Amino acid sequence: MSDFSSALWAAFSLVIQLDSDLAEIVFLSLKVSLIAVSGAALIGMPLGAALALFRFRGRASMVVLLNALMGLPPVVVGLAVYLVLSRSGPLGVFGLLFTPTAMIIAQLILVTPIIAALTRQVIDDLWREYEEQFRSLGAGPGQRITALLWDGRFSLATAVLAGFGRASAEVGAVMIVGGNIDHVTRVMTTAIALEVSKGDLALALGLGIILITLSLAINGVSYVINEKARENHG
Amino acid sequence: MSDFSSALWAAFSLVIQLDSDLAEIVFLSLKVSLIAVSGAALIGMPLGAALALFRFRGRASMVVLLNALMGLPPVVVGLAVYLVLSRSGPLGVFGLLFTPTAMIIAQLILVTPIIAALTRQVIDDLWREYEEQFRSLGAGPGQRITALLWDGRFSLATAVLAGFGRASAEVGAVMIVGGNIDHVTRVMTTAIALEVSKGDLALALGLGIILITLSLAINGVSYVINEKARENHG
Amino acid sequence: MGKSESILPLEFRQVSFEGGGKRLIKDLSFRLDAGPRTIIIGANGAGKSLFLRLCHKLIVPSSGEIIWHGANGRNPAPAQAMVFQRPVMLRRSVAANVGYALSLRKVPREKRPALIEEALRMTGLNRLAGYSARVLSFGEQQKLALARAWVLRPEVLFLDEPTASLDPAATHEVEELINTIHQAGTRIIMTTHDLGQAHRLADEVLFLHRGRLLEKAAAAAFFTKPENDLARKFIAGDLLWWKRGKDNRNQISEGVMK
Amino acid sequence: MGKSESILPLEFRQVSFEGGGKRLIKDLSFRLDAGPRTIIIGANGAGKSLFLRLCHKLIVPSSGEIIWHGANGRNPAPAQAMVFQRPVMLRRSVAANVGYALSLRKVPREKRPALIEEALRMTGLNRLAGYSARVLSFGEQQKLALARAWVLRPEVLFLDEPTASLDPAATHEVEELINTIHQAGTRIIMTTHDLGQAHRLADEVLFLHRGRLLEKAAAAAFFTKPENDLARKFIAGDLLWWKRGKDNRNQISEGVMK
Amino acid sequence: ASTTSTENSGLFAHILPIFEQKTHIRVRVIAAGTGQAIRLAINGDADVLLVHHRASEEAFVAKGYGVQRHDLMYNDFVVIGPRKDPANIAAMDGAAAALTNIANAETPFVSRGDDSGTHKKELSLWRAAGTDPNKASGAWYQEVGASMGAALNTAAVMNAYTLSDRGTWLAFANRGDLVILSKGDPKLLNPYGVILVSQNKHPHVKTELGQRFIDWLTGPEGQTAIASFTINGEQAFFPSAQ
Ligand SMILES: Nc1ncnc2c1ncn2[C@@H]1O[C@H](COP(=O)(O)OP(=O)(O)OP(=O)(O)O)[C@@H](O)[C@H]1O
Ligand SMILES: Nc1ncnc2c1ncn2[C@@H]1O[C@H](COP(=O)(O)OP(=O)(O)OP(=O)(O)O)[C@@H](O)[C@H]1O
Ligand SMILES: [Mg+2]
Ligand SMILES: [Mg+2]
Repeated sequence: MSDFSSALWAAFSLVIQLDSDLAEIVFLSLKVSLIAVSGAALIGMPLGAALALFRFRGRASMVVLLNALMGLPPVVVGLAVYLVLSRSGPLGVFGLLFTPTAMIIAQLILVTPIIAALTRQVIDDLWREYEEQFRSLGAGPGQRITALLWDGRFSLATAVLAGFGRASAEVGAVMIVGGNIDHVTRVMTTAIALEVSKGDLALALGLGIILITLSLAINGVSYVINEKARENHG
Repeated sequence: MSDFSSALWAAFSLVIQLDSDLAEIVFLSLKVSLIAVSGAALIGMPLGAALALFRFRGRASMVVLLNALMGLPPVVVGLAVYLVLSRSGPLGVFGLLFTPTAMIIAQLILVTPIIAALTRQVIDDLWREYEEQFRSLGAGPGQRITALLWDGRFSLATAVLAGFGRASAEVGAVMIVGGNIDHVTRVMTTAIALEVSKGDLALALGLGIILITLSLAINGVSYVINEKARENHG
Repeated sequence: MGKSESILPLEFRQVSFEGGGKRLIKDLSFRLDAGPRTIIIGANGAGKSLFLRLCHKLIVPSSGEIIWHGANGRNPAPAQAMVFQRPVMLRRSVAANVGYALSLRKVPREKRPALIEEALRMTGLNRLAGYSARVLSFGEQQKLALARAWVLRPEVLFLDEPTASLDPAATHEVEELINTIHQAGTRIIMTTHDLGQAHRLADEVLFLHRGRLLEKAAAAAFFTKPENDLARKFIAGDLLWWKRGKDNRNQISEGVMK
Repeated sequence: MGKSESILPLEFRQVSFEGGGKRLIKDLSFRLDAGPRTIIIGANGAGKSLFLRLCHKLIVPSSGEIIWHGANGRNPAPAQAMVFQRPVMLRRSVAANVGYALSLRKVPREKRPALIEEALRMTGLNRLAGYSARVLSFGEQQKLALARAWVLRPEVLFLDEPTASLDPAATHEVEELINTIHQAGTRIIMTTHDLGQAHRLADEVLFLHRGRLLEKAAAAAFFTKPENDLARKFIAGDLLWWKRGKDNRNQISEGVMK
Repeated sequence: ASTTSTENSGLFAHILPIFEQKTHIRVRVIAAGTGQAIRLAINGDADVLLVHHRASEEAFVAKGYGVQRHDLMYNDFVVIGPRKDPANIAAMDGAAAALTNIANAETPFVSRGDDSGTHKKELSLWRAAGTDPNKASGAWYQEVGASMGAALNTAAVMNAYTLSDRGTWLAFANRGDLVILSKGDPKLLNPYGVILVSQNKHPHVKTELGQRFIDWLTGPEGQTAIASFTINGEQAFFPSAQ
C-alpha cells in the first residue's frame, strides 16, 4: 500500500508548502461549489416545499421528474451547458464558457434537483403534522412555504449538505464547461483527474485527501452550528 | 439549437434500431447500479438508523464524517479501488480490476454514505417521536432499528433514490476501475464520455437522453409502488 | 378580523364523508344560526372531530353541501379559528406561536406584543412566554392552542375538547373565558366528553352517534328529556357509572343529571 | 412477564431533574410499596408527567437516586408498562400495534392472536382491529395505548391521564378495568385531572406543585383533610369552580368535595 | 492499455475484429492518457502497452517492466486552428515558426497540459521555437489538462489553435471552425510503439497471448489491417514495423 502512504505524504507536503497554486485551486473549488449550492438551495428548497404542500395536476409527475433528475449525468449536463454557452449557442454572446460562472451554472443544474427532492421529502413529513393547523390559521401559500422551511431547518441541513457533497465532488460537468484551464478554471476535482491521467496517482490521491479534509471541515462547522441552534429551539 | 434536435434524433434512432450494443450497455448500466444501490441500502440504512438511535462517544464525529463522505470525489474513490484491486495491490490476486464487480464496489463506496446520511436524517426525526414509547416497550437495539426502518419506509424511498441517482450518473469511478472496455465494462456514462471525447456531441447527448429516460422510468415505478403502499398503511 | 359581515348561518345539506372506504359521517342536515353556544357530544369515534373539521373546511364532504353565509372559498374563512384536540405546536417559542397567528392575519407588528401578552395572561401562560412550545406539558400546550386561536378574535370558534387535559382550576378558567368570548359575540362550537361541562356551557346540543346526527336540541330539553333513545342511554350510561361510584357520590350523580 | 420476583418497592432519594436550565423536579424523596393504587395530582405543568417518566426510567435524574428493588438497569424494566399522555401510534394497524408489543416480549407467535383479541375487546376496539392506528380518533388512540400496555401484564403500570379523552362510558369501563388489573396484582401509578376519578380510584395520593411533592397521604385522609395548604387550595379551587356553576349545580359540587 | 488516440480514432474497432476472428483471442482495450496507460502497465493491470512517447517507452523497458519495444506505426501531429488563421501560420514553414507566430500574435492556444505524448511533443516544439508559453498560462496560453478530445472540444469553442494527432482529428466530429493549418514538418512525426509487459515483474501476465497479438500487429496481416484503416477516405496510420 505504498501508494496510500505516498499519497498521504503528497497531501502533507502540499499543505505545508502552502503552495500558492494549490491555494488558488482550493479557493476556486470552494467558491464555485458554495455559490452553486447557495443558488441551488435558494431555488430548490422553495420548489421542493411547494411540491410537498400543494396538490395540483401533474404534481406526481413533477415529483417523479425531480427524483429522477437527482440522477442527471454530469457529463450530459456539462455538454448541454457547453452547447448553450458556446459561441454558436444561444447564450454564446456572453462569452461565459470556460469561466467559473459556467461551472457554477453546471453545478447549479446538477445540485438543484437533489436539494429540491430531499426538501420535498422532509417538508412532506412535516406538512402531514402541520397541514390542518396551518390551513386553520389561514396561512397563504408563500407563508406556508417559509414557515415550513423555517421549522424544518434542522432536518433540511442534511439536504443541503448532500447537495454540497455532490457539487464539491463533481468533475464531469465542470471539466467540460470549465475546461480545467490552469489558473482560470482548474478546481480540485479536475486537478485530480489530470494527475490521474498523468499517472501520478500519489499526487492525485493526495489532492483527494485534501478535498475530503476540506469537506469534512465544512460539514463539521455546519454540524456544530446546527446542533447549537437545535438546542435552543428544539 | 440544432445540436439538441440532432441529439433527440440520435436518441430516437438508437432506440428504434434496437441496437444490440446499446441494449448490452443499458443492461450492464442497470445491473451495476441496481446491485450497487441494493448493497448500499443494505449497509447504509441500518448504519444510518443506528447513528440516529444510539448515543455513544464519537457519534457526532461519525455523523459529520458520514455527511462529508456524501462528497467523496468519484475519481478518488475510483483511484483507491483501482490501487487495491490492481495486480500489485492487496486484492490483486482476485483479478477483479476491469470487471463489472469492480464497478459495483466503487459505486457501493460512493453511494453507501449518501444512503446512510439521508437515512440518519429521516430516522432521527422519527425517533424523536418514537423514542419514549419504544424504550417503554423494551425494544432492543436491533428491534428498534428494524421497526424504525419499517415505519419510515416511505420517507426512506427518497434516500435510496438519491443513491440510485448518484450511482447511475456516476462516471469518474467506473471509468477508472472498469476501464470502459467495449462489451465488458462499458456502461451508459462511460459511453457518453467516450462520445464526448470523440467530439460526437449529438450522439453523446442522445445517449444521455436515453439514460435520463431510463432513470425516469425507474423513479416512476418506485413512486407508484410507494404511493400505493402508503395509501394502505399511511 | 371578520367584523364586517357575519359568515353565519352555517348550513349542512345531506353531508356525508368517506374515509378509508367507509362512510364516517352520514347524511348530516341542519342549520346553525348566530348566537347560541353549540356543544357536540357523542362517544369516542362518533365523528365529533370529523364534524368540526367539516365545518371548518379542513376536509371536504364526499357528498352534500356545506354552506357558510358569504364565505364559500375552499379554505377556512379568516373569521373562523379552531383549537384542535391534538394541538400542533410550531417549533418556536410560546410567544412566537401566538405571534405567528397574528402575523398571518397581518396584524401590525407594533400591536402584536400587547395582544400576545394578553392572550398568554388569560390562559396563564405568561410565565412560559420564552419557552420552546414543544417542551410544554400537555395541558400547557392545550392552553397555548386556545390562546393562539382566541388572539385572532374569530367570529366562529371551534373547540375540540379544549379542557380534556386541563387541571380543575384551568378548566374553570377556560369555561369562564368561553363565556366571556361568547358574550363578546363569538359563536362557540365545541365538543366535550365532560357532561357536567356540557351542561354548564351548552345552549344547544348536537348528539352524534356513529357518524349520524341523532338529536339537535336546546340544552335544557336535551339534558332533562332527550328525545332519542341512544342519547338517553348515553346520558344514562354516565348516570349509571356515577351511581356505581362508591359511598357518598350517589347523590352527586343524581345532581348532575337531574 | 415479571411473575418471578417483585421489582417493588420503589424508592426516590433526593431526586431532582433539570431541563432547559431549570429545576423541574425538586428533591423528591419517598417510597412506594407494593399494593395500593397511587394517584398523582397537581396543576398543569406541576411535573406529573416528568414524575412518571422518572419512575419509568425514561429520563434520568440530574441528582439523587431512584431505586427499584432488583431492577436497576438503565432501561425500563420489562415488568413495567406505561400509557403516555400523548400516545404514540406506530404506523401499523390497530392489532399490529398490540402485536408489536407482544413480539418485543417474545410472546410465542401462536399465542398472540388470542391476547390481542382480548386486549382489544376489553377496550372496545375489536371492531377497529384492521384499521391503521394513525387514523383513529383521539379517544380510540388512548384506548389502544392502554390495550398495548395492558396486554404485557406488567407488574407496575404507569397511566398518564388515561381517560382524559374518553367518553363517559369508556371512562367508566377503563376505571373498572383498572380496578380489575389492580386486584389481579398490578401496581397502578397514575395521574388524573378528574378529582372525582381520583376519589374513586385512589388508595394513596401524591400531590405535586411546581416540581415539589407537597403531600403524600392515604386517599381518604387527603380528600377530607389535606395537610398541605396548597393541596387544600387545589381541591378548594375545584370546589370554588363548582360553586360558581349555574343554578342547580351548587349541591353537586358540595357533594363531590365533601 | 492503450493511449486514447487509437481508441478515439476508431482504429481498434477496425482491426480487432480481424484479429479476433482469426485467433479467437479477445482483446480488451483500456483507453487512457499515455501517462495513465504506462502506469496501468507498471502495476501489472495490462498485458500489452500501446502508446506514443518514445522516451517513456524506452524507460519502461529499461526498468524491466516491458520485454521489448516494437515499432508499430506512425502518423503525424498537425497544428489545428481557426479557418481565418489570425496568427497567419498556414504560410509559415515548419511547426516551430508557426508556434512563434501564435506567441507573437498572442492568439489563444489550447495545450493538453497533461504530460501526454502529445503534450510532450508540443513542449518540445515550443522549445524549438524559443518561446516559454507558461508565462502566458491562463492568458492566451490555455493549459486544459485534458484528453485530446476534450482539448479539441475546448479549442472548437474558443476558436483557438492547438496541436493534435491526426488520427483523433480525423475522427473528431465537433470541429466548429477549425481546420488543419500546419503539417508535414518532420518534427511532427508521431511514432507508436507496442510493448509486451514483462512476466518477471508480474507473473500473471498473459505472455503468450500478448505476444501473439504483438506478432500479429507487427506482422504482415496486422500491418495491412492498419494501413487499410481510413477515416473519411484518408489513411490515418502508417505501418512501420520492421
Ligand atoms: N382517514 C380516516 N380513515 C379511516 N377512518 C377514519 C379516518 N379518519 C377518522 N376515521 C374514523 O372515523 C371515526 C370518527 O373519528 P373522529 O376523530 O371524528 O371521532 P371523535 O368523535 O372525535 O372521537 P374522540 O371522542 O375519540 O375524539 C373514528 O372511528 C376514526 O377511526
Ligand atoms: N425539556 C424541557 N425543557 C424545559 N422545560 C420542560 C421540559 N420538559 C418539561 N418542561 C416543563 O416542566 C413542567 C412540567 O411538565 P410536565 O409535563 O411534567 O407537567 P404535567 O404535570 O404533566 O402537566 P399536565 O397536567 O399539563 O400534563 C412544564 O412546565 C414544562 O413546560
Ligand atoms: Mg375527537
Ligand atoms: Mg402531563
